[in-house]
Amino acid sequence: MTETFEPVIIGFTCNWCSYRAADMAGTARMKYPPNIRLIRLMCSGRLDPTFVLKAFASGADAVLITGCHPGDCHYVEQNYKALRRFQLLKRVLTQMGIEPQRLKLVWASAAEGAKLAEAITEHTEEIRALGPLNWPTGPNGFEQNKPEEMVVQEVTA
Amino acid sequence: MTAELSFSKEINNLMYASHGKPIKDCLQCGVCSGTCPAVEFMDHSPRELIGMIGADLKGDVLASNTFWSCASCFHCTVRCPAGIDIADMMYALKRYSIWKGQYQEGLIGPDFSEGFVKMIVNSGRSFEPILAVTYLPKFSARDLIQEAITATGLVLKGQMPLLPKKIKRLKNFQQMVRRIIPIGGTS
Amino acid sequence: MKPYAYFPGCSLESLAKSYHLSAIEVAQELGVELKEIEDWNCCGATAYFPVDELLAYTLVARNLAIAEKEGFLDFVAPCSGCYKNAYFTNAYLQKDQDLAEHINYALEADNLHFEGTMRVRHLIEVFIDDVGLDEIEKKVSHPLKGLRVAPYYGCQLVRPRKDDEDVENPQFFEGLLSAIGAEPVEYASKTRCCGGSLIITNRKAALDMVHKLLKDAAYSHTDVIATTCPMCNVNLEVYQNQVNQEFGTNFSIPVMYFTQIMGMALGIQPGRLGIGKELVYGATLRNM
Amino acid sequence: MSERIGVYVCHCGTNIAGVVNVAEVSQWAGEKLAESGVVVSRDYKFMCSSLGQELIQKDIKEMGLTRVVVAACSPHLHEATFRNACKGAGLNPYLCELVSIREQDSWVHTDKVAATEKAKAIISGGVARVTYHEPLEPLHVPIHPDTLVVGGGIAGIQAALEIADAGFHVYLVEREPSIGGHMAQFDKTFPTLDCSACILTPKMVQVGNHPNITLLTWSEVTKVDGYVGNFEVTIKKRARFINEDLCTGCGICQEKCPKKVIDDVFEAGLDTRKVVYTPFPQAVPNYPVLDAPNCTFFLKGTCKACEKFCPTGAIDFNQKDEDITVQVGNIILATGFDLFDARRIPQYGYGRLANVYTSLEFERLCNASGPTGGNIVLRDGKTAPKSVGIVHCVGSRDQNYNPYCSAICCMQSLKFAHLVHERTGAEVYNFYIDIRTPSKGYEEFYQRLLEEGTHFVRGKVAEVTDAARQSGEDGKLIIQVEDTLIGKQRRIPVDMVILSAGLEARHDAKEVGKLFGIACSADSWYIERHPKLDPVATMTEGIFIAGCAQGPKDIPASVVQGAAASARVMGKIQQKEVSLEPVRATVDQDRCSGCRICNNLCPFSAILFHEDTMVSEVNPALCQGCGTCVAACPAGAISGTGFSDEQILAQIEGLLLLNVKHLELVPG
Repeated sequence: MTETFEPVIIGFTCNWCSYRAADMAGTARMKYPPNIRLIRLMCSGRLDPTFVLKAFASGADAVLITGCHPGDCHYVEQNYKALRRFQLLKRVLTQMGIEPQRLKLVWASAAEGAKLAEAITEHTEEIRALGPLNWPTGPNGFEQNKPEEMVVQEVTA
Repeated sequence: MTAELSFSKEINNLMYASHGKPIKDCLQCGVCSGTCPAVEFMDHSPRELIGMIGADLKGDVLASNTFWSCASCFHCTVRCPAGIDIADMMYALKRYSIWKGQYQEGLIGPDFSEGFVKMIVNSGRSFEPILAVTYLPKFSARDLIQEAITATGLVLKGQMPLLPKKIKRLKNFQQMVRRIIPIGGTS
Repeated sequence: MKPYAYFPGCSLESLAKSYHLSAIEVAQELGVELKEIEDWNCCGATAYFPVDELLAYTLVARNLAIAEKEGFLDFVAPCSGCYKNAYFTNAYLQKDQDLAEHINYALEADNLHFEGTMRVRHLIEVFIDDVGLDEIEKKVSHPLKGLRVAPYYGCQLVRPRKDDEDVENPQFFEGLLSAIGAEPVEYASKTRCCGGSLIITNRKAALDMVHKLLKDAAYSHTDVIATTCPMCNVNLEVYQNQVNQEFGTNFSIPVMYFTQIMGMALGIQPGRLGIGKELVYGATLRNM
Repeated sequence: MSERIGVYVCHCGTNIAGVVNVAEVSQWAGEKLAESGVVVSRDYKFMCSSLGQELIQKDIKEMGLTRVVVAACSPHLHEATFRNACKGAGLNPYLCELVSIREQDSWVHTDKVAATEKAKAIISGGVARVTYHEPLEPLHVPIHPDTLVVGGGIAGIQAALEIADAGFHVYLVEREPSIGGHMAQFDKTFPTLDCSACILTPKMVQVGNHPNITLLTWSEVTKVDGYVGNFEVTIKKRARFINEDLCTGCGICQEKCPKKVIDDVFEAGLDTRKVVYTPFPQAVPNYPVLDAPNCTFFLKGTCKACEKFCPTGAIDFNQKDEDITVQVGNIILATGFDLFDARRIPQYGYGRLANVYTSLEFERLCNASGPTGGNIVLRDGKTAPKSVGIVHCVGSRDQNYNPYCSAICCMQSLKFAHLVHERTGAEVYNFYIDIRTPSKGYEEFYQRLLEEGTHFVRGKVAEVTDAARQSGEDGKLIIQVEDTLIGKQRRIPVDMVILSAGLEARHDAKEVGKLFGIACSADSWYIERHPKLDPVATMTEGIFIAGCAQGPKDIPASVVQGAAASARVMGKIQQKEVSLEPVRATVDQDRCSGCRICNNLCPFSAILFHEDTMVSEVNPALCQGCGTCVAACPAGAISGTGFSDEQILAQIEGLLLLNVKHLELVPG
């Protein structure tokens, strides 16, 4: 099934830059794979690490975090906080036995529809190659059927 | 993934560790040419050469003496407003033309470089007199005499030793070199 | 001060003996301990990258790895070419893990491993930054009063740009010269290229570059040109006669390594600085 | 599920329906999402049309919908439309969610099946999310009618005058002793070549005399509290050592002051000024400033010549800095630019080679009221240049310095070329990469220069040197350049070189930005709310930007922005109150542990900590709703209205609903 494997990717966008970039990509009729499903936040700083873990827990194969370029945040500097959380998350995912490259961070300003489209295409291809997210099981992994627990564990950790 | 890589792409890829911007960012402003101390001796100015690469004029580029006239002084690199590492691009072109064995007739540069490499591979050190053998044949008679005069001058002044040095762990060293060459792909 | 890993480079064993001698002497005088690393190899110079980039990196990495193995912190090269190659190879390998992997695979053949712990320095940096101009000034016994010295930086000492250094109009060399009582010459082409290996591969071009350099130096009344690199020294000194023939000029500007000039100021006996081996010998110096 | 949700799928003509099987989607939503509370699902050609809206309103009324999900275009287009529609039908507008199946689906995908599936997922996400929406009311804040304008350059002057003329009060704060900004230093203005002072000084005088303008020069803003409509601003009025009530501006003190210092600001270092001085004759206000750090009395304790000769006893050596606090409703930042420091490009020789000038120096040099009375001469003060080289793009369009185009340099350089040509008859060479003249009358001016015989050399100058290599170069400045159009290396000897230095953001732009709570781009220019549709507003409500503070621009553009910003401000004042999107963070006092983690996260210092109750609270008017604190609160005590955890988590599940089912079907 890896041939026909189509990953599902959850994308978090910032209302002021990347969401508008997505709009722009649309208006310009740029093409990218339909695997991504976007969620609008007011700012990448709003991204609660729980959201990402939740996405994985509920069956997403990958997550794409997008925000304003460093220095361009509409809320002055909140995207830096997103950056820190992103790095933390990558570590957490590794500990959980999930390939960290399933989580990706991309800066895209409101004018960079093309860049966003590109990033989405790229990420989709990477994940296609990587295959579906299989919950690790066994002593140091987690049971496939109760991902919620893991979410709680990791967040408070 | 495309079967045929364009010439300009090939050169871009060759600038392996160059931390500069891609060649296509060139503004054609000419600051590189204006800066280059050897530009009068190039058949195409660095700016022109970059333009020619962009236009995929492979033949003309390889036939040019421009990159063999580059002294690697990096003055263009530090001044380029587009942040292109032009000196490194010249290296890339030298490598490319050596690999393809395509370069202007009568140039000393290629033989010199290869001679230099062979020598180091053999001894681990570079040594002028031996090196000379690789390039002197291409010198004009006049230059040869000049070279002789200078050389004897140096020897008399005790600046030129008469015996080459070799490094001690030459075996390992050559082993080491052999491990790289397949990756680099030199002849 | 901790001892420094000293990498003479090939030229200092042949063409640039006097640089080697004077460097050691001056370092000793200033209490800088230079320990030559064991069984080093050629750095690849500028002629190597044209053939195989990876191989060029490997050559340099081997020397760095040796120095690391011997437990040094600073890797010091007196030759600007060696310095530039070492500095950037070190930087690239530190940044690029894959590259480092390739290289380390090769280094295994000599039981070496590149870690990237070295700090690559040029000899002149060590004197200026670690010893310090004040210290040097204190040690000067024969200040070179009235000697107009043209500081010649050349290329590889300052270029390509590291961090935010001034690659067009640096000042540290001038500072050093003033510290030893000499008079630094302001001239147009102190960071202009001397032609480097073009002296072999493109003689015409190189001679033209040397000519322009000498012309600028002469134009600003230079007694002696101070160099930080064997290649520059050879081009400017040894080929001065050819320039004169080529362009009908009659330059006779002495060219010396900055260490030789420092040595004189520190009162080291000229013979021990390799002085007297120059092909061009200026009147001013003879009378010193 | 108690909510009654209506789903409305828009065809948008063929924009959506061309790729997404709209009918299938809406039917699927009606059936498969019934368990999530969907009671009706319809598709329609144009949902945004009045008929489409009535369709929704009818269902709300007749079927008692409590939530509405519209699947159409981007919320940035029609969110307001559909929210109002719901409002019209008596449903709280914030209970309506618009999800984009056009920009994010039909327009970017070609595979119809996949696109249709994605549309379903997007809608199911919207449905899941909307369930957790809560009725909200926009926040209303009263607007104080006064305005603060920071910066007395042409942009600030324009803004201040527009507002003042409309009958509202303005505080105009300027750092220098006089208003006028850079424009006051110029001689002529392109492309019309009318005299800068002649068109600027009348405006300056108007500002000085305007009953609605409080002019505070030699002053700086030190503190900004409050929020849109209700800012409290502290202004530091630096001691002038002049009693402004007594001073008549007669200028005797200036005349009698025995000490001269280099004037680095107004004369760009080309001339001197007294220690007691007005920067230029037409200065507004016209009373002088005493530059204490250079004053002999302050340094040595003697002199006081100014005091002796002042006819009105206006000199006051005991004057101290004072802090003034003002209340304003809106703020316009017109803080202008700094000139790129040409010393940063040593190879151009500025500061090393005497006859290399910066653009600003040249402006003074050819200014009738400048140090040479408008005579274009070399540094020796007498020799007129026979040839002049003008270098474009100095510090601009260059990765080593500033990557952006400074916008004004081309026209400025052409102006210089014209003035040199006109006044000295010298040969003029322009060295350019590209000539950019994209504005009314600009290209015509370029034409005129070509006709005047100015030489144009296309090539970025490599270096300027005094080292002569060929005959005819002795004693000249040689410009080394490749003439890229003929592919030749040229060394052009000239007597004078003018560096058309680029514009940079003020050195302290970042700090000032922080002070007012607005963001800077990587180049430190202030970021506008929208580059096209909202160019003078910022992300902080009530704070506007105008002129070069927002980016390099010429005088006409600065004036336009000054006027535009004032129009936006007057609009706000007229509204008497602003209504703010209720996207805000709120702290659940009972759950807050008082850890204060959130306190430092907020860039708008909207979170205050109650020492007494040991809990944090968010000031709804200061909060901009970014939600960073919400995400950071370890106790989960902060919730973000409109973007609550419940809503986002639900949307994630909704989006993946299809997928989860799919996983169940496919084994492994």
